[in-house]
Amino acid sequence: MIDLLHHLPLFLAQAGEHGAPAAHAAAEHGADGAAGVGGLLRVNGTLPAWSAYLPLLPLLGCVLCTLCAIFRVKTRLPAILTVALLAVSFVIAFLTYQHTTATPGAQAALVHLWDWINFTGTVKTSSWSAAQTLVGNFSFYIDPLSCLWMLFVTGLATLIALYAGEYMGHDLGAGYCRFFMAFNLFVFSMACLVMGDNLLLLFLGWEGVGLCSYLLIGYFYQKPAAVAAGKKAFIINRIGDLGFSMGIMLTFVQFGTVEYAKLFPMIEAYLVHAQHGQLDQIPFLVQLIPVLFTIGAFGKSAQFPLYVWLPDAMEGPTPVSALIHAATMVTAGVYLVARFFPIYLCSEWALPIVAWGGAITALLAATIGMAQFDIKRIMAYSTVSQLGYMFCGLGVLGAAGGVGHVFTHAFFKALLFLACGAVMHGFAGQLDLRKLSGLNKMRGWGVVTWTMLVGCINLAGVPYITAGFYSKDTIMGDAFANPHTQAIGWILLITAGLTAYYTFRVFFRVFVGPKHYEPGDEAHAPHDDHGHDPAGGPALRAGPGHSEPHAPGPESRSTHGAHDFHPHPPGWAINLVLGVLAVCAFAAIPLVLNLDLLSDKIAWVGGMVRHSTAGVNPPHHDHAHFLGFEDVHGAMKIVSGIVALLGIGIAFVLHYAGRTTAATSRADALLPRLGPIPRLAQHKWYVDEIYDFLIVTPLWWMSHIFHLIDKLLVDGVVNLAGFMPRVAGSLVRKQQTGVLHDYAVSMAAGITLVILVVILYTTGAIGGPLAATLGGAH
Amino acid sequence: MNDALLTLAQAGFPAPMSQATLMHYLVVSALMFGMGLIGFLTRRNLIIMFLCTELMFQAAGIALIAFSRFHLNHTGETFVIFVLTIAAAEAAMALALVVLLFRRKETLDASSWMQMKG
Amino acid sequence: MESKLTLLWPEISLFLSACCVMILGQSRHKDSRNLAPWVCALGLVVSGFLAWNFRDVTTSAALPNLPFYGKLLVASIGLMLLPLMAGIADRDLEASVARGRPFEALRSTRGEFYSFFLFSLTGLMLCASADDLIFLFLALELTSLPTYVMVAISTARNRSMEAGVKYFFLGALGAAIFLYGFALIYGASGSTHFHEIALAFNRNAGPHGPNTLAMLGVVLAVLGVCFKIAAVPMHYYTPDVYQGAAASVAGFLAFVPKAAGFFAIILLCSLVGWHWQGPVAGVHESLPPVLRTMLWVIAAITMTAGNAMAILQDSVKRLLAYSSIAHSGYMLVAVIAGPGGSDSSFARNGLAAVLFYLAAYAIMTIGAFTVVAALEKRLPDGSHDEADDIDDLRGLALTRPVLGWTMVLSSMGLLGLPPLLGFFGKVPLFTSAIGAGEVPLVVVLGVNSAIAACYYLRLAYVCFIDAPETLPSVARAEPSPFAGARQVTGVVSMIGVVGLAFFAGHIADLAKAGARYTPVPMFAPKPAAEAPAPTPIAIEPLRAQTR
Amino acid sequence: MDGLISPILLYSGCIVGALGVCLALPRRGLSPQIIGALVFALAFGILMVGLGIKAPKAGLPNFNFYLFAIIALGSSLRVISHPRPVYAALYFILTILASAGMYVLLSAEFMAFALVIVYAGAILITYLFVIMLATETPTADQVEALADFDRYSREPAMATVVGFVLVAGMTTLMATGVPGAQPLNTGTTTAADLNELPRRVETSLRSAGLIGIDEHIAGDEAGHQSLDLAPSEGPARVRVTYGQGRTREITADDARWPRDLQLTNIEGIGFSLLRDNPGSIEVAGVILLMAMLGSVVLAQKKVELDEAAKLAAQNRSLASTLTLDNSPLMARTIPGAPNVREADVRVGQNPGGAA
Repeated sequence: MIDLLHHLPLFLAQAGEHGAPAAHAAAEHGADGAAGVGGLLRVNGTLPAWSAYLPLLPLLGCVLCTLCAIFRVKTRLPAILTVALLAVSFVIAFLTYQHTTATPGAQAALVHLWDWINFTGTVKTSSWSAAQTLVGNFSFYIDPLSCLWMLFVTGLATLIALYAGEYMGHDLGAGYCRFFMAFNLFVFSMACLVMGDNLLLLFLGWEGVGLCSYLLIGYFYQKPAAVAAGKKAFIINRIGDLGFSMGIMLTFVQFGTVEYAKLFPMIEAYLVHAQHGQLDQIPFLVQLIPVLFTIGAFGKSAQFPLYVWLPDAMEGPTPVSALIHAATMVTAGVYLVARFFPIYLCSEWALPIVAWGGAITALLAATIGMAQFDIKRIMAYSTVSQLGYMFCGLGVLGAAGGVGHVFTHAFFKALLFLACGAVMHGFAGQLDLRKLSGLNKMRGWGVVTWTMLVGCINLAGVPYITAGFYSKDTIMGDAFANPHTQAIGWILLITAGLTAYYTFRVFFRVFVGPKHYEPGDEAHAPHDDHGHDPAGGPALRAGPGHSEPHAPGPESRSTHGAHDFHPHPPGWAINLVLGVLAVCAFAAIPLVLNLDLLSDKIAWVGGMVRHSTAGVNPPHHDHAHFLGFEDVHGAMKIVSGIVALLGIGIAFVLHYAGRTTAATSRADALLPRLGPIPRLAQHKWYVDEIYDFLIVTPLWWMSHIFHLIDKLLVDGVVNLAGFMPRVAGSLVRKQQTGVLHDYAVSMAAGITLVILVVILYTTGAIGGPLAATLGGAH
Repeated sequence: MNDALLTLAQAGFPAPMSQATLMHYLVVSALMFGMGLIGFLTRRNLIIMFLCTELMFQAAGIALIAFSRFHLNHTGETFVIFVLTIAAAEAAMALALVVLLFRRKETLDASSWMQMKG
Repeated sequence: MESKLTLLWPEISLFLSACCVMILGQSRHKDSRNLAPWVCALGLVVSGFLAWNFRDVTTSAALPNLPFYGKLLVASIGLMLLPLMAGIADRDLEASVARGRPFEALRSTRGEFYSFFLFSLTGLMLCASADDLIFLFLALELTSLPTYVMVAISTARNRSMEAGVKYFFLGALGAAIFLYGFALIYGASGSTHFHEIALAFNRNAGPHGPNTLAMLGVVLAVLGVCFKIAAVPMHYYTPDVYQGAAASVAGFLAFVPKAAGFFAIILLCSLVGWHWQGPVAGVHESLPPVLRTMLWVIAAITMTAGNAMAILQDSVKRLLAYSSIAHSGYMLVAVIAGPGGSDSSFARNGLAAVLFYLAAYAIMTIGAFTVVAALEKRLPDGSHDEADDIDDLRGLALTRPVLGWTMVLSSMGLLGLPPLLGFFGKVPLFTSAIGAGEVPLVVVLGVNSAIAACYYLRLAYVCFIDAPETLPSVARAEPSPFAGARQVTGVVSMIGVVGLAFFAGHIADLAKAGARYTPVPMFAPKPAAEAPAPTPIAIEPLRAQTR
Repeated sequence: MDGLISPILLYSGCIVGALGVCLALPRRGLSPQIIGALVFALAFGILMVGLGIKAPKAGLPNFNFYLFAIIALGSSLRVISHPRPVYAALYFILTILASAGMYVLLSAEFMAFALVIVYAGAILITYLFVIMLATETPTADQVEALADFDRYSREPAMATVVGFVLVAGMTTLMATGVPGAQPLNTGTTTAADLNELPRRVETSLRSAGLIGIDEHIAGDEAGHQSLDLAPSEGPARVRVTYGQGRTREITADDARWPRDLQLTNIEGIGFSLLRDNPGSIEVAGVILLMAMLGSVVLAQKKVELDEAAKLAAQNRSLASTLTLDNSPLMARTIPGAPNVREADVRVGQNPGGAA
């Protein structure tokens, strides 16, 4: 660290120089090649010194939290440090954004921190020989897209760290430090991922966020479910990462570089073909790269068929769910697609895969979400579903819509999760919507209820007053505008209705209606993970007898639970964070009002996308009509609004009107008539089980067979190989007698032998042949 | 090869009548070096062992002086001054160590220190 | 002279602080005595700063920037080693003074211990800045003489004295051998100055490099210096000395003499090789065949013997000693590879690889020794001794996470596992050797890296096994009274092993700068190159004076 | 190999020498040390004859060299073969003296005296002190009272073989290398050193009568080289000034030019030491300081007796009480106590022997 800070000015001084040649090359390339692209890949900006601190502050936070852990800090110091550092990095992100957009024409800047990987070698094969340079520096590529991402990542991370400071208050000490350590490391990794100027740094961040996610999901490592969930997330992410890393290797093989500044100009050359519809002129391998990237993106962003880890990841602490699994990490896949949008355009299959994968995921997750009872889990499925929307947006060539939805979704989903977390926090881990009702009637829960409502209307896409409406609407409009993707549009439209239904199902059942609650399991086990330290929150200290030592039986708990348990409403930090997020959710509306890339009055987010690599002009396609309307987007606004309201209405009828208890509703009467569907949906369409049967079981058998082979054959060889050094060692060991004179004699004899060899060499006795045997240059 | 070059003509003391060449001195030096080495390997008394390393240092000294004469510069002689310094320093420390060891085991036998092996 | 003095400022700083520490250690006030380590630290920081500040000051040798890198390395690793020296050698003294016994200056050793530490580091820095055989000889001696004392007094046990006597006597033997080598180098070239030696050797080079007198000198010198780096055949002392010395001192030995030895070997090789002219085939960019073959064989045997023996060890310190031998072999590979041409990248530059690996190896191996230094166990007779057995590490990662993870990360780093520092150190060793065409040697290196996994994984693995209840309670390892300070080194090592991997590129830049190689011109333009026919007049100056 | 010594003579000399040293080393049983010494002398003779055959016949052999060489090698053989440490140290002094003689032959007078003073006078005396301190010197007729480790050398045959193979190898390489070695002819540069000693030159010239009592070598102002004793061309010249700024030049062509106007050995060493190696002097000073500290620390270190030594000391004190009684039961050697000699068994011996 000291090393780095010492040299920072030096590095930053180099930043401009580094940028310059690349910009030159890119400009040259743009001149003779892609006229239609408009030189969006130019690297011509320079950035002031402080912008480099943006990722380094979280890293510093990580170090400081580690130090806290070493010095056994038992206060909220890690949280305070984290919030402060992240807030500063948010400010830096904002200033960087301003600086980036201040100079007209400057779209991207390189900030070179230090050399990281630099392998230069000549690759020789029988037919060709070329100098290959694998350069992966610790440099940042800052353009509006990465600015956008970093703005909401650091902003949300600050808020969520503030929230977590209170939320994790029961676990002060080593766990607290560990949590914030991983939290900071996560933000740092995310910064590397988003801002890295080459695929290797991106991959470092990619793996880093995966690692932090694994650490944070498994935060309650005493809980088997948490450990299993962490493992699941890790393994499924590995599958995606395999694809991604193969994509990186293929990129290097194909283009000879992994640096954006060199890579994009080369892609641009292919892009010309793509924009003229001559996809057959693009090499097969180039077309394969985005497909491999997509595998990685699907793994990280939990898309079908790799989505199964995300709902299980809800085992982690809620702030983690909010930060990692709702707002930031899962959007890494979307970022990857958006960042490499040009190369996606060069592929025949990549974008359809993205679009259809997204659509299927959106529908599937929405149906599963409808049948769940655990509110956090519902939110998880809604995340999967909304991520599907984003991929669809990119897949149907509406990059601005996809990115815009990332932006709006970040706020309202974080809001929803944090609200759910507040409920969980207050009701001792209770998340079953059948056991909670009428929160708005309880003291201290007003902020949570209202902010939850804000989140719900955004997720449901209530027309005109919510940001979620605009961004989702753009995606659907883009889907319908293209004649080839109208089927996707229909799927998304149906999904929008389902989304509105399950969102408000949660709201109507939990937050309004008759007042009723049962505490979760942790009320009776105060030392459990979500249980409250008796000296924890003020509300707990006020409420006597909540931690009844002798747990009554399950039946008596369900009936009398409410009498000896007092929920404690959230404190100022949680309320503040929820409030701020709610305001943000509304404040985002003007930023995503118009996401048409070709329009002049494009909103802020759209403008950011337009000036980034995702803003390339897609190949021209026919304009389709939607239900006979020429203005597809205009029509969509009305139709999707109606669909959303319809969904809310159904939810109102089934889950609010006439409900008298928390557990029952009109929907229960409806369920048996639907046959096996609700049961299947509740069991997540048995996807996990299918995976078990199709993949895990055969693998298990195969591994056993291989294990047998391994034991018999490979181990034999390995043991033999391990045995030989042992034999050699025990032979040499006899020399090590421990007697000074023996050592001296051996040394002298060794020297004598060497001198003899030298004599033989100089007299030519062994010069040629031995030298030839030993190889080497003369 | 110029024979005169190899002859270290002994000037002045005594009269120049020498046929001792550089190689003569080197042979003496090498023999003394070998003698020191052999002594180091065979003698078990710690003090004598160290004397033997001094003998090897002295062999290097003779070679250095002979080379100094051969090249007609004084660098070799200067080197010998430093060799003497180092020999003195090493001897001081070695003898202190020997005293310490002797106090511990009451013997100067190097072979009595063979606890660690393998 | 002035530039030379500027070059020596870091050493002067260290020397001054050594003197201060020596005096402070004799003080009868406890506070003054406790000031000693801080003065040490100050001296190291100042010398590191000075080294950085005067980084443009170069020597006239073939490796003009070696002093800069060497001193920076020494100062930083010295700072890392300093906490390890805490409380060494005389813990009873402070205790008995605290109980009321009057302080006897003559019985104290801690202050002196710190000053030996600094003296040795001074010598190491001088090795890096040597441009003259005499200077190099003195620097090597200054490096190693204090270590003899440090080993002998590091614990009050017999094994320390045994280690001391073995180390000192064999060290003196090694010193005599390289001194003889130096004498012959002087004899073959007529100068002790590196630049002039290289010029003279280039003038007289035959088809196999310089003439046999010079080659004998270089071979003897390198063999003698091989004692410092613990390479075959001069490696026999290593395990006994490492085991006998306190673990802190063993950690010190794993870095300081080794670094000194490698600086010296690189300097000696630069006298005759890497860029030398044979009349037959023009300019070669390698070592002369004799030296190359010798180092080749030494490197191959060193790694193999070190690894093969390490597998059989149960004492952690012995194991690390053998691993230290093996690592010397690895580094010799890169010495053979040499600087790899004038415009070589870091991956081709073997000298840069050695310099980089020295830093990486020091950080990793000191971490491992820290763990042993910070643990102790009760012996049946009631005294305490270092927990040196590999079984004493059982479950360390679970019971003492800092120490346990230090051991795990260090051993993984020494193994060269990819994300860690050791990997970044090892890659250039391979690439430079491949670049120099030493493919068979690289195969040996690869095989040995694989063999090394056997014992490094064992070291790491044992930290995760639960300590079984069957172990007798007296043998359970506990933190020593100085574990706190020593853990600092462990943490530094961990941060280094993990964190410096990110800065590997930057360290590589430094190493590459330090390894800048400026070969002497072939056929010097000096008139002396003509080697005028000697005349009796030439002998005149010496003849005249004795008349 | 070609040129300096024939390989046959070299190797046979080495073999004979090895045989001699091997015989001379102290060993159990028959120890024909005198024969060994003679054989070794023969070997040295062979080597010298081998060298002499090919050496230029410039005159008679340099007897001084052979004398000193024989003394040096003979006494060094005695250093490694004499069972008593004191004698070994004394023989080492003899080696040093003979080496000093060779230094004088090689025109290194200063170093010869330094060697005698520093080595023989200081270092070896220290050795003798320590030997006295650490061992009880037996009297001349008590050779068998010496400890085993002094009386018998360890594996003499093997060590000798290793040592002489090494010697043979080294001399082979030297013999092939020396003809190719070119002397770095720096005679002119040593003369140039005199340029820095104008007063010395002045004195020399004045005693030769070249310059008068009131004449001085001209000052070195305005870049004017007034003193050039090693010019690139022409004879050496000196510009002297007399009276008011008048100068004249004296050159080496002058018949009265002193023939011994050369740098003496001590002056040359002074230049080499102080001008060429100032850093080394400082480092040597540091080393000496460190060595002093080191020996102080080592020597004052509190030690406890080793277990075996404790046992030996116990037995000894027990034995001393027994000896007082003149008991016939007293065994000459005490079981479990290695290296305990009768000579050690004394009345009132402090069992610890150390603090």
